[in-house]
Amino acid sequence: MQAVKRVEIVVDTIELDRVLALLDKVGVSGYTVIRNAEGKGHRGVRSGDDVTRVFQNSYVLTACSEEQVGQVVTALRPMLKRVGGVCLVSDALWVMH
Amino acid sequence: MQAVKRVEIVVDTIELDRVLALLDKVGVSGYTVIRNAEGKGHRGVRSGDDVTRVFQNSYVLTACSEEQVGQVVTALRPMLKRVGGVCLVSDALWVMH
Amino acid sequence: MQAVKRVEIVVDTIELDRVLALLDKVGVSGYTVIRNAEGKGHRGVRSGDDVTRVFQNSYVLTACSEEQVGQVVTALRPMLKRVGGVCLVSDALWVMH
Amino acid sequence: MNVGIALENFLSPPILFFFLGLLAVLVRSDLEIPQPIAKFLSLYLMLAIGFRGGVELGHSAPGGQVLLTLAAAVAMAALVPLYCFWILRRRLDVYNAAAIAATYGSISAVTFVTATAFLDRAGIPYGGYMVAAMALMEAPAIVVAVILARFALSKPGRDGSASPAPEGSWSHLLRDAFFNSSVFLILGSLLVGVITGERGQATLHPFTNELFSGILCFFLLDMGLVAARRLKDLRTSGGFLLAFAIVVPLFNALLGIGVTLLLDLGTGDALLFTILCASASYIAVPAAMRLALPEANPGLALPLALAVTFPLNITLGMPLYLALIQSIGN
Amino acid sequence: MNVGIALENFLSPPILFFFLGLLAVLVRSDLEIPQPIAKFLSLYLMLAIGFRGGVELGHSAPGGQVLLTLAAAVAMAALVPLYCFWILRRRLDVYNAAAIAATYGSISAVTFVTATAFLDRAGIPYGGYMVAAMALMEAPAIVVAVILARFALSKPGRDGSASPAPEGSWSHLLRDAFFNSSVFLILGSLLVGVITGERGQATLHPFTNELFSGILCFFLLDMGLVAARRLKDLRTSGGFLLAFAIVVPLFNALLGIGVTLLLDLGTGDALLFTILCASASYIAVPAAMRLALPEANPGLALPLALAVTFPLNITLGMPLYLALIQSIGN
Amino acid sequence: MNVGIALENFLSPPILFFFLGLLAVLVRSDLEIPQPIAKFLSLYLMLAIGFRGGVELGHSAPGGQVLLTLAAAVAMAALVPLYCFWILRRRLDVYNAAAIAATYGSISAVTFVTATAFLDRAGIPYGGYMVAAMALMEAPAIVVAVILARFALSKPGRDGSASPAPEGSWSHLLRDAFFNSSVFLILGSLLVGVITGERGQATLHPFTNELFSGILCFFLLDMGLVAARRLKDLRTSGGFLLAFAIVVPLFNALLGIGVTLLLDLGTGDALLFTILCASASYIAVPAAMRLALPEANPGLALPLALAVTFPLNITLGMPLYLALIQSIGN
Ligand SMILES: Nc1ncnc2c1ncn2[C@@H]1O[C@H](COP(=O)(O)O)[C@@H](O)[C@H]1O
Ligand SMILES: Nc1ncnc2c1ncn2[C@@H]1O[C@H](COP(=O)(O)O)[C@@H](O)[C@H]1O
Ligand SMILES: Nc1ncnc2c1ncn2[C@@H]1O[C@H](COP(=O)(O)O)[C@@H](O)[C@H]1O
Ligand code: NA
Ligand code: NA
Ligand code: NA
Repeated sequence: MQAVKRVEIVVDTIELDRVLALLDKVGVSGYTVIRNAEGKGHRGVRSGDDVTRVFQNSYVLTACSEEQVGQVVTALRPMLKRVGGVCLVSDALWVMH
Repeated sequence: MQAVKRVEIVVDTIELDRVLALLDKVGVSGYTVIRNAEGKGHRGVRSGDDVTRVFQNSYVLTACSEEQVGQVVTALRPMLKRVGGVCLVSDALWVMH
Repeated sequence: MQAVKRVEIVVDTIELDRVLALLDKVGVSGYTVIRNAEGKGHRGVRSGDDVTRVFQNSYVLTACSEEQVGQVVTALRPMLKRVGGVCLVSDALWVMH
Repeated sequence: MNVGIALENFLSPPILFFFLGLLAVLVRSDLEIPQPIAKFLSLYLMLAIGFRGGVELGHSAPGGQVLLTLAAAVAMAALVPLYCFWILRRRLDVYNAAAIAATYGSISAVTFVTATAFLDRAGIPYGGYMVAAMALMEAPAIVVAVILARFALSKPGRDGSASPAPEGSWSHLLRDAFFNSSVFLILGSLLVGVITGERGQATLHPFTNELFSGILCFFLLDMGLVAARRLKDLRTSGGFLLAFAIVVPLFNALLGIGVTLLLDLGTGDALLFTILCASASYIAVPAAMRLALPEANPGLALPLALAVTFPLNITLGMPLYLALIQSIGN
Repeated sequence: MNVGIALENFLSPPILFFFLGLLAVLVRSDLEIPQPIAKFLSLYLMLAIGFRGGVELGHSAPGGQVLLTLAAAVAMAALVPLYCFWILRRRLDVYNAAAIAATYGSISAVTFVTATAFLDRAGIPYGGYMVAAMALMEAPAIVVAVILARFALSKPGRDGSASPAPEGSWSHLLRDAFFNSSVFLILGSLLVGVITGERGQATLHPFTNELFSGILCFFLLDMGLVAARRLKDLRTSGGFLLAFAIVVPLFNALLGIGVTLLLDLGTGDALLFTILCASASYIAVPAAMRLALPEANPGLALPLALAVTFPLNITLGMPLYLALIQSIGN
Repeated sequence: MNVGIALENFLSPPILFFFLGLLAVLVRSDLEIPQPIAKFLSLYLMLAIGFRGGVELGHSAPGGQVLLTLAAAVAMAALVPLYCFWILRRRLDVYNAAAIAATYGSISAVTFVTATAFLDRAGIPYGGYMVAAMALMEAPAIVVAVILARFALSKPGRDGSASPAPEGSWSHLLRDAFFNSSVFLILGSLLVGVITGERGQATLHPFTNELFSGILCFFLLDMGLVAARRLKDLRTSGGFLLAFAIVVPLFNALLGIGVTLLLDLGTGDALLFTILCASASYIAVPAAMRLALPEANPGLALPLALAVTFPLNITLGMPLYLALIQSIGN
C-alpha cells in the first residue's frame, strides 16, 4: 500500500467539467464523481430538487500524490473563491494492484 | 489549509431531516448529502430498491471544528442508538478560499 | 469513539456483488454503497451515461478493524488486478452507540 | 366460488405481469425497474384513480349512503388495528405489534387499483366515492396504532421493562398521516376531477383512462420484483406471522362484507370496500412507523404485507370476495 | 376582462394541478416528483410542442408576416433586458441586475405550453411558427445581459470598485445560449415535424397530441411543488424585486400586445407573442448565468421567475392578455 | 435498391430523431436524457414488442416453418461468432476477439424494433414469432464466444503467453445469458400476449400499440446521443475494426437473406430475420463479457456496435435488405 492524498471536492454540477479539466491538467491518475449531491454552505441550501441544474452539487474524489495536491489546490482555490464549494485533503493508503 | 474534522454519517433517509436539523443547531458551516445510499449493518440489508422509502440510507458529510464534533457526537449518539446508523470522524485539511 | 479503518472501494457496478460477497466473507460489520458513481482511471472514462451498465462505477465504504483490513486487501487485490478499480484505506474514529 | 372468474383474473395481464416479476427474481434475472420510474408509475396511478373517481363522483350529488360508507370505512380502519394489536401481542413486543397492526388497518392503494381494473374487465360498475373511502382509510390506523403503543408502554408491560415513549410530537405524526403523499395526491386529484368534471375528462381521458391498464401492468411487474425480493425475509417471520398475514385479511374481508350488507352497497362498491379492509399498507404505514416507532423492525411488517397479503388479495382474494358478495346478494 | 374566462382557466386541470403542488408544500406533505421524471416530462413537452408546431408550420409556406413576427420576437427578447437592467441597477449590483434582466428578457417554455393548452380549450387557433418564435427568444437575452455586464464593469461603476470581467469565452457562451437543450430540442423537433408532416403526425399523434394535456398536468403539479419551495426565498427579495416581478411582466405584455397590433397578428398568435414577452426563464437563463456571471446569486432571480411571475402569467395573465387583445381587436 | 424507400426511411420520425441526438452531441448541446428514463423507455419497448408479438402469435398455431425459423435463428447466432472470432484474431488478442465476436453474433433489440416500425410504415406484415426469434438470438453468441476463448486460451496462443482461464462458473454464465433482463422481459411479455390474446390486447392497446412510435422516437433520440458520445472512441479502433463493423454486418445480412430463401419466409419475416443477423448487441453482450471476460476492453466493442453498425443498419441497412429480399422474391 502506498501513501497518497485523498482530495474531496464539492462544487456546483454546472462547474464540474471545469474541475475535471483542471484535474486532468494536473495529471492525476484518476477520479471518481458522484452527481446529485445536495448540500448547504455559505451560499445557502442547494437542495437539488429543481427543474434547473443550478442548485445541484457534485462530489469528486481523487487520490493523488503530495506534489499533485499542491497543484490541484493552487489551481482550484481561485475557482472556489468565485463559484463556491469545498475542498478537503486527507491521508490514505492506496492498495496498489 | 486549515485542520478540520470530517464527520460522515449514514442514516435512514427518513431520519435525514432530523440529522440535518441537528447539524444546523450545532452550527456547522455546511454539509453535503448524498441520498440513495444502500447498505448493510446490524439491522440487515438496506437495498434501497423498495416502493417504500423505508430501506434507503443517506450519506452526510460535514467538515467542522474539533469543538463542533464533540457537540455533533453528543447530540447524535442517542439518535443513532434508537434508529441505527453509523458516524465516523476523521482528520482533514480544508482548502480555505 | 473507537479507532477503525475506513476502506473505500470504487469498482464497476457489475462487479459490485462480488465485492460485497467478499466483504461479507471477511465479516465486516456493515458497509454503505453508492451506485451511479462515474469516474476516470487507467481504463479510461466511465461516464455512466450508457444504455448498458458497462461504464458505471459503484462506491463502497466500510468501517472495519485493522485485522479485517488486511483480509479485505488480500482478497480484493487480485480482483482489482483483473477488473480494475481503486481501494483506499484511511483512519477514522467510530462513534459507538 | 366461481372458478372461471378466478382463473380469468389469474390470466389477466396485470396479474400475469405480477407473476412475471416474481419469476424474474426467482430465476435471478437482472431485470429491474429504476426507482424513479416505480415512483412515477405509482404517482400516476394515484393521480389517475383520484381524477377518475372525482369525475364520476361529480355526476351524482353525494347522498346519505355515501357519507355513511365513508364513515364506515374510517371506522373499519380504526377498528382493525385494535384486534390486530391484541392478537399480535401474544407473540410480539409492543413496537412491532403496533406497527403490524397499523399495516393491516391501513390500505394498499395498488390493491384497490388492481381491483378496479378487475371490476372494469368484469363490467361491474362502482362509485367514484370509493376512491375517497380508500384515501380516508390510509391514515387512521397509524394514529390508532401509535395510541395503542403509548398506552401499552405507559403501564408496566408483559415484559416488565419500562420502555421509552414513542418518539415525535402528535402534530408531526398527524401531518405525516393525513398529508402523506398518497393520501394527498389521491384526494387532490379527486377534487380536480370533481371540479373539472366532463370537460376535464375530455382532455385528460387518453392519459388517465386509456393508459391506465398498461401502466398498471408495468407497475405490477415491479411489484412482483419487489415482493419476491422480500420473500426470503419471510424465513425469519415464523409460522405465527405467516398465518396472521393470511388469516387476518380473510377475516377482515368477511367483516367488510358484513358491513357492506348493512350499508346495502352495490356489488362493485362492496368489492372495493371489502378489498380495502383486506389489504395491508406497504407504503404509507412503514414510513410513518419508522418515524413514530423506530424500535419496530420494518423488516417484519413489510414482507408480510408485500409478499403474502398483497399477492393473496389480487390473485385469490378478489374473485373469492366477489363470489361471496354475489352469492349473498342473490 | 371577461371574468368567466379567467375563472374557467382557474378551474382547468393544468392550473388546478399547479395549485395542488403549491398546496402540498404549504401543508408540508411529503409529495415529490423524482427529478429524472420532472426532466423527462419537460423534455416530452419540448419535443411534443416542437413537433406539433412543425407539422402545423409545414402546411403553409411561411410568408413575410411570419418572418417579420420572428424578427420582432428576437428584437423583443433583446430589448427587454436593456430597460430591465437599467431599472434593476437602481438597487442591485451589476451581476444580479444582468442576471435578472436576462431572466425576464428570455422566455418560459412551460408558460408557452400552458398558454397553448389554454387556447386549445378556448378553441382559438394559433400558428406553428410561434413555436419557432419561442425557441428563438430563449437565447438573445442571455447574450445582451452579458454584454451589458461587461460594459458596465469596464467603466468604474456606481459602487466605485473595479470588478473582474465576466468569465468564459464568447464562443462558449454563444454555444450555451443557442444550443441549450431546450432551444435545441424544440427547434429540432419542429424540423422533424416540418419534414415528416402529416405522415409523421399520423404515427405520433397518440404520443405527441393525446397525451399532451395529461403530461402537462403532471408537470404543472411538479412546477407547483418547485415554485412553492422557492416561496420562502422571497422573504429576502424585498419589496422592490417583488414589485419588479409583478409589474415588469405586465408592462412587457402591454408592449407585446402593441407589437402584435403593428404586426396584425391573429388572436391566438397575439396571445402567444404576448405571453412570451411576459414570461421569465427559470431553466436556460439561470444555468447560463451561473456559468457566465457566477457572482450573481441564482437564489435571487429564480424565486421571482418561478414563484411570482410564472403563477401570475398562467393564472391571471393569460385571460387578462386575451381579454385585452380581444377588446382591442373589436 | 429503391432510392425512394431509403429516402423515406431516412426522413421518418424515428430516424430523424436519431440524427437529432447525434447532432446534439456534435454541436455540444447539453441535451441529455436521464438514465432511469432511458432504461424505462427500453423496458417499455421490450414489453410492448413482446406483448404484441405474443398476441399475434396466439392467432395462428405455430407450424413447422415457425419452429424451423426459430432453430435457424439460434443456429445463425451460434455460427456468426465462429467466423467473426477467426477474423478478429488476425489483429486482436483472444479476449477482445471473443468479446467482439459475441457482440456481432448476438442481436440488438432496438434495431429489431426500429425495423418493425419500418415495416409498419411500409404496410408489410410480419409474424409475432419473429419476436421469439429475436429473444432466442440474444444469448447463444455469448456462450459460444466464451467457449472459443477458453479453448483458445487452453492451448499456447499466438502471443505465446499462458493466459488465465475466463472467470466465473458456467452456471452463472448461462443464467446471465438466458435470464438476461431483455431476454426475460421479451419472452415473458410474449407469453402474456399469447395467454391473454385479444382480450388483453383490448385493454393494453393504447399503451403497447398507440404509444409505440412516440416512445421509439424518444428512445432513438437517446440512442443518437449515446452513439455520438462513443464516436470519438472510434479514433482508437483503427481501420481494421471500422471495416469489420461495416463489412461483417452486410455479410451477415446476405447470409441471413440466403437462409430466409431456404426457409421460404414472407417479405416481412425475411427482413426481420436479416436485420437480426446484421445487428450487433450493445446491451446484453457487453455486460455479460465484462463478467465472463473482464480482460476484454468494452471500449473496443461498444463503439463499433453503437456508433457504426447500429446507425448503418437503421439508415441504409433496412431499405437495402428489403430491396434485396424483394428483388429476389420477384
Ligand atoms: N462544512 C462543510 N462540510 C461539507 N460540505 C460543505 C461544507 N460547506 C459547504 N459544503 C458543500 O459545498 C457546497 C457549496 O458550498 P458554499 O459554496 O459554501 O455554498 C454546499 O452546497 C455543500 O454541499
Ligand atoms: N461498518 C460499516 N461501515 C460502513 N457503513 C456501515 C457500517 N455499518 C453500518 N453501515 C451503514 O449504516 C446503515 C445502518 O446501519 P445499522 O443501523 O447497523 O443497520 C447500514 O445500512 C449501512 O449503510
Ligand atoms: N486516482 C483515483 N482517484 C479516485 N478514483 C479513481 C482513481 N483512479 C481510478 N479511480 C476510480 O476507479 C475507477 C476504475 O479505475 P481504473 O480501473 O483505473 O479505470 C475509475 O473509473 C474511477 O472511478
Ligand atoms: Na386494511
Ligand atoms: Na420574456
Ligand atoms: Na447479429
